[in-house]
Amino acid sequence: MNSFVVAAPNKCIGCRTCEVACVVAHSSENIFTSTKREIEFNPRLSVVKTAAVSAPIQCRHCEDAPCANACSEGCIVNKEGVIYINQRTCIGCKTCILACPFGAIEMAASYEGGEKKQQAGLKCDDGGKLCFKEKMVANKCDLCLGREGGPACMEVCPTDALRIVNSDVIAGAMREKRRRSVIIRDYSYL
Amino acid sequence: MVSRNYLMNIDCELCTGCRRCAEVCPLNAIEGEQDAPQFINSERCVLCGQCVQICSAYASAFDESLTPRAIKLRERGMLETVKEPLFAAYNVGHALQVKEALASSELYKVVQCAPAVRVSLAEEFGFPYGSLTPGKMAAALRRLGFDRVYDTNFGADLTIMEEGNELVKRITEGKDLPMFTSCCPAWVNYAEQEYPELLHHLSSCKSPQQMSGVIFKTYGAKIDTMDPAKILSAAIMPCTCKQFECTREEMADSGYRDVDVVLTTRELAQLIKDKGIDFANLPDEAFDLPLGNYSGAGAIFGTTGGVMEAALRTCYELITKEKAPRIELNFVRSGEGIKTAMVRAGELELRVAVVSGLKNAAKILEDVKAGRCQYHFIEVMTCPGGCINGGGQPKFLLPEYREEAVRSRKASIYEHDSRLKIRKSHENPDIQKLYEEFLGEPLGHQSHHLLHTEYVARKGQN
Amino acid sequence: MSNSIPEIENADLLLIFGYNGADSHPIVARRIIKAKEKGAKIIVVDPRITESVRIADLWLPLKGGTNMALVNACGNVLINEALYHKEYVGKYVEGLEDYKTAVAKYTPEYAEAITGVKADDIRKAMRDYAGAKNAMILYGMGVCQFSQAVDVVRGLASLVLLTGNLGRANVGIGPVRGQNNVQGTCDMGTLPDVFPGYQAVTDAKARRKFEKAWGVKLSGRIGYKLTEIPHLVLQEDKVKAYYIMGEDPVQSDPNAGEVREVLDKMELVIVQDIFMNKTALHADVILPATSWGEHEGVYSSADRGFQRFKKAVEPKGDCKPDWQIICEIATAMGYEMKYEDTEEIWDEMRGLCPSFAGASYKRLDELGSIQWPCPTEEHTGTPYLYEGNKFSTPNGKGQLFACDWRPPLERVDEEFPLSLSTVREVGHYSVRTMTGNCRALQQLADEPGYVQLSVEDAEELHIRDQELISISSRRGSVMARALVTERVKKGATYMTYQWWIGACNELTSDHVDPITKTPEFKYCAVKVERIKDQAGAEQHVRDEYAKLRKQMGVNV
Amino acid sequence: MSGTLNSFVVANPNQCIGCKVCEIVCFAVHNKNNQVAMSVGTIAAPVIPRLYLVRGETFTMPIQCRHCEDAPCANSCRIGAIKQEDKRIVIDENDCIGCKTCLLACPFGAIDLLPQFKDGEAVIQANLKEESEFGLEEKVKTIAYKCDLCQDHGEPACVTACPQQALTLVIPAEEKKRRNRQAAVNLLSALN
Repeated sequence: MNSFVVAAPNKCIGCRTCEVACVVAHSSENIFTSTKREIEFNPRLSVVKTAAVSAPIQCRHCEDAPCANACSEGCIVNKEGVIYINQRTCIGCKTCILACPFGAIEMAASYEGGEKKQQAGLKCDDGGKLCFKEKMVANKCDLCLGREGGPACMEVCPTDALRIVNSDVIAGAMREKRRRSVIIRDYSYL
Repeated sequence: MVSRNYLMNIDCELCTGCRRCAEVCPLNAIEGEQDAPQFINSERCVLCGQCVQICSAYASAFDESLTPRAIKLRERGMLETVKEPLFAAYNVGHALQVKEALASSELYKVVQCAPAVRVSLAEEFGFPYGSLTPGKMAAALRRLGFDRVYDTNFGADLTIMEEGNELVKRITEGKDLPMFTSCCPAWVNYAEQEYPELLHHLSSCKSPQQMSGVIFKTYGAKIDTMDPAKILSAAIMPCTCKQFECTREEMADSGYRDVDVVLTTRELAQLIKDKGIDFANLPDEAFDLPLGNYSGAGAIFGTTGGVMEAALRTCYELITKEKAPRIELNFVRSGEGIKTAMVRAGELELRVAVVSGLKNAAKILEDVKAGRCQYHFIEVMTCPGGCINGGGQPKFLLPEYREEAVRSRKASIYEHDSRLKIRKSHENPDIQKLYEEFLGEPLGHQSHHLLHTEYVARKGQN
Repeated sequence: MSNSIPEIENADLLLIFGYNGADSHPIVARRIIKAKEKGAKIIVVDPRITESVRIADLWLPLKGGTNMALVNACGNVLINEALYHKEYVGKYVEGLEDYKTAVAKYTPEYAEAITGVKADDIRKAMRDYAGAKNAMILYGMGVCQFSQAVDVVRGLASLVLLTGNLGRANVGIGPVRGQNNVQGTCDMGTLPDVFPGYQAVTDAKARRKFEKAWGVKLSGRIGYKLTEIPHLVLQEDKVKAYYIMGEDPVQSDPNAGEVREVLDKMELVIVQDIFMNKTALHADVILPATSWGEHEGVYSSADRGFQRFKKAVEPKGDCKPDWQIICEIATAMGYEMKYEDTEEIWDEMRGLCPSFAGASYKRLDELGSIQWPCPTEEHTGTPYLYEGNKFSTPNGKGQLFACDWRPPLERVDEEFPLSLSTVREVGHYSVRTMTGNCRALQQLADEPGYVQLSVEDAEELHIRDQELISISSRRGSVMARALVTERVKKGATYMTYQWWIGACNELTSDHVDPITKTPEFKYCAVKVERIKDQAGAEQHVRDEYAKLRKQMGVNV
Repeated sequence: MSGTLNSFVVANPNQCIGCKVCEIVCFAVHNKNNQVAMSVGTIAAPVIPRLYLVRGETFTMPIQCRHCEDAPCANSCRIGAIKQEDKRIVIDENDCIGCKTCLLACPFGAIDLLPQFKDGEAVIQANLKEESEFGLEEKVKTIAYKCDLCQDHGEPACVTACPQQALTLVIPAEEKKRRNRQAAVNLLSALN
């Protein structure tokens, strides 16, 4: 079973540190000391605040990932238990965004070497000027695949609201819940 | 003597300690605390396999803590392609051994199928309960690679010839009565183990499987001009004890192992699926002659009372030298544990009894020990309902499915018998030919050497 | 704060009054969550749904500007249901009778009419508060930034006295101070009426001590308060010069228009700060100082904890630490002021303030943090005050206080139908010069800043979330981005004050609390209008922002 | 108690001997489309029960769905695959995307996430592949399974099959009436 990071709503205080940590973990250069006008800031989770809840929402790495099954380019694969988007082949068709019931996928400008990648052919005319359009790709949580220390958001959360749920955690929880649901009292009169 | 306990086991990893097997075990050979893994006391177990039939503690395919399925399959002698769930109580199979043998070209592969297999095999392919499919079974065996598809039913007719005469002889000499049937190997184990002093009451005849086996490697080899050493004699049985029977030392009167290996009905189905044979669409084919020809009497061996009825059809004529007025003896066809009756043959009043389920045997055995038993001939089948409910038969998911299946199989067997032209063993032409060309006469020297055996007391030996 | 921050998580009940921990102090909010996990009951008084409200067991959603009515009603319940701690009040507290008469009128039903909070909820809150073994009150700017602020603080303190929640761990009352080291500025006497260590300027004995130490004659008169300056300059023309250190009044004081007028009218404006800001645009002299990472010193945390911090990087450019600038200015003005290092200054100050005497640099390094009072170097500080229930009043007894509720000085009307209150926003801080110029934090939230609007009001005004809108009061008008949220009730709007373009202090009223002169940031009347030409508005915001950055030489 | 409450099957731990017949039967009854007939030999897919035997030191009994009136699983299902149909909480196994949320939501652990089978074969996902050292491999569809009170076979099979009659179909309204009457009768004997 794939693992995924989920937030405990009663612990989250909506401080969005997880969003910044996510960007830091995925950016090639240090966004705090960079002197570029525009930095690559594409958090792969987004904090939602409603009357009843504050919580970051990110990919659940579904076993039958609708996004992957909807991706005509086959860019989304299950890589070491992570539903992973290959941003090089993504054409920005936005179908995965429609497919994801959690809204965990966003379109983000694709960066290379700290600069926004321009598309080779497509130009856009905004206000009379014709210029190459920036490349937009699908972006979502990749569980910090390959990052030492695991998901960056979990590490920084000041209230430990974020926790990773993997098959052991689920199996353990299932066993525990089933054990607790056993009715010890005698039900012979049933 | 090969120790028996390797054949019947309980996987302690899977056993939940529900002890339902202990309830059906006729010998109370399954020991252990409730809710704790049980184990089989091999000194008492007679390998009837009823525990294998009832066990419902299966291995979940998703429980990583269990030993991997591939290892369990090998432990149980099963083919890797088997997909069905594995249960705690199991009998060690030999399908791998047969598959290898079938693949080798030097061997001359001969197979025989028990009467109960042809009314249950189809159930493993989704057919309704008790579907009678001897034709498809024979076709499947040929496609598996058997060179000769003979039949245990032929052996059953042969057993009736020998046992019928033995009964008449005992009655006329008034010695060693009552006589018990000896075709159920678990019953033989039970007698050897629990009532060794009554062993002389058992018919000295081998079981149909062993009789067929010894004939295949002698007479069969001759008519097929085949070197018996190269013959592989396999048997398909509804029973988990037959594999033990064929390994008994004395079962080699043909100069070779009379029967080399026995598979259960379930294992045959697994072999057929492993080979990818589309059983449902197989044409009906006949058994090879002469050793595949059988009468209605041979066919009804599969159900309780069948051996008795077949024997009486022949004994009546042996005693009265006249045609039996009625073929179907309904009194043996009902379902109770013990059935008794008196059959008038000429001026002889033949008192007979039929025991179905080993638990019902004890009372009669005590009567025999105490000399109070007034029966001449007693049929004993370990499995309730006879071989159609054997340990190796297709296993059912629900208790009511099983009762329904046993009823339908029984009906199909009697249906099969009523359809056959020849319905008495002694009218089987190939049996008559066998005696003329090879055996001489029943209970004769050749028959005695090949078709009869002795029993050995073995209290707590294996 | 009477008690210390770590104790928050061990209290059995937290009464959070006008304080939003999650946005102003995530580290304190963490304690609130831990307290809840450890089984504490949480009661929150706030007009908005804050993060604390979300996990609260009881939420008292009062209307803005009605704090005193609610506090009095709480006192009323404690008295009438005899929930107050009779023995504690008898021994350590005085003024019970006057208190009883003052709160008599404020039955929960009477308060419900004013505050909108259900009477039963007020009773339930007080029964829980009085019933808890260890209850702690936390309050913030939602209490202090009103024209009736001191009264409310004293009212809350009375609730604590009535229930004996003082003088031991995990109880007490805590104003969780806003910015970093606000507590430190007060400890060091940068207030008009006290020397360091809260020693009153009017106290001759204290004044002589400081005069002897500094070798100079000191005035005994209380100085002017920040919010009195506009009147003193524009009406009475009494104040001519302004020396502003680490403060940006144009951005952070109410009625920014008037503040600009004041600065232009003054003859000399000196701004000593680390970045250019709106006030510096009006300055005659700018003295660039080093930032928090470029010098060392001591901060006081909200719970009176001195902590040393060390220099991290060498200062860049032509700037000096604040204390060196002050020394040079003082010397130039004829008073020879010279110190080797900050320790010398700190030791001089310790010598003059008995309650800070024990907090030497050595001890601070050993213990990491010392919460004053810390009279001697052996003393390890005071996690909670009023041990033995002795108070800093003449007779050592706690004084109960209650008075009639006074509505905010500016009311909403047809022309300005919505109320505006300033709030904090996580991710940006103080007057934006630091966080606003950080590229990463800009991504989280950027100019022109937000106006929080209720869903109902947004629908009525046909305003969509994230649209630019114009918001104006009697004092000015600005443009900001609408943040339509379910967390805000109809009729109320909220803005954070650090944004340059959407500067809510152009709108806030300069009414003040009579005693502390703290401005009434939390209540003024505004109106919100939809902007049809969104593209034009966006362009306008970009231009304004670029203009300001150019003026301030900020190349971010 | 209104008559429209959902029924549910519950086990009596004192009767249950842990024989797993209920699990096998539950699987068999739900897999007719996987060519599962009466005999074990016809089972080609792995056994996937919808109730789970729990064995501890002092107890053993199966745990299955209680068909809660405010089913947390349904309320947590982001694509509405879990619905109430004629007094049963049912998962639409074709809609399920295996996002595991209902597993966390169910307080009884009555839902399990396991491969989907059709006609004896595991269902393969249309597009999602798994990256392995041998390149891209097909991925089996995984869906949530739970007790559906034998939606299309009338009486729950586990109740009839249990050799110990340890399982009972509780119909809340009737159950309450029965217990009330029993309590009243007991009251009678208690008083005089």
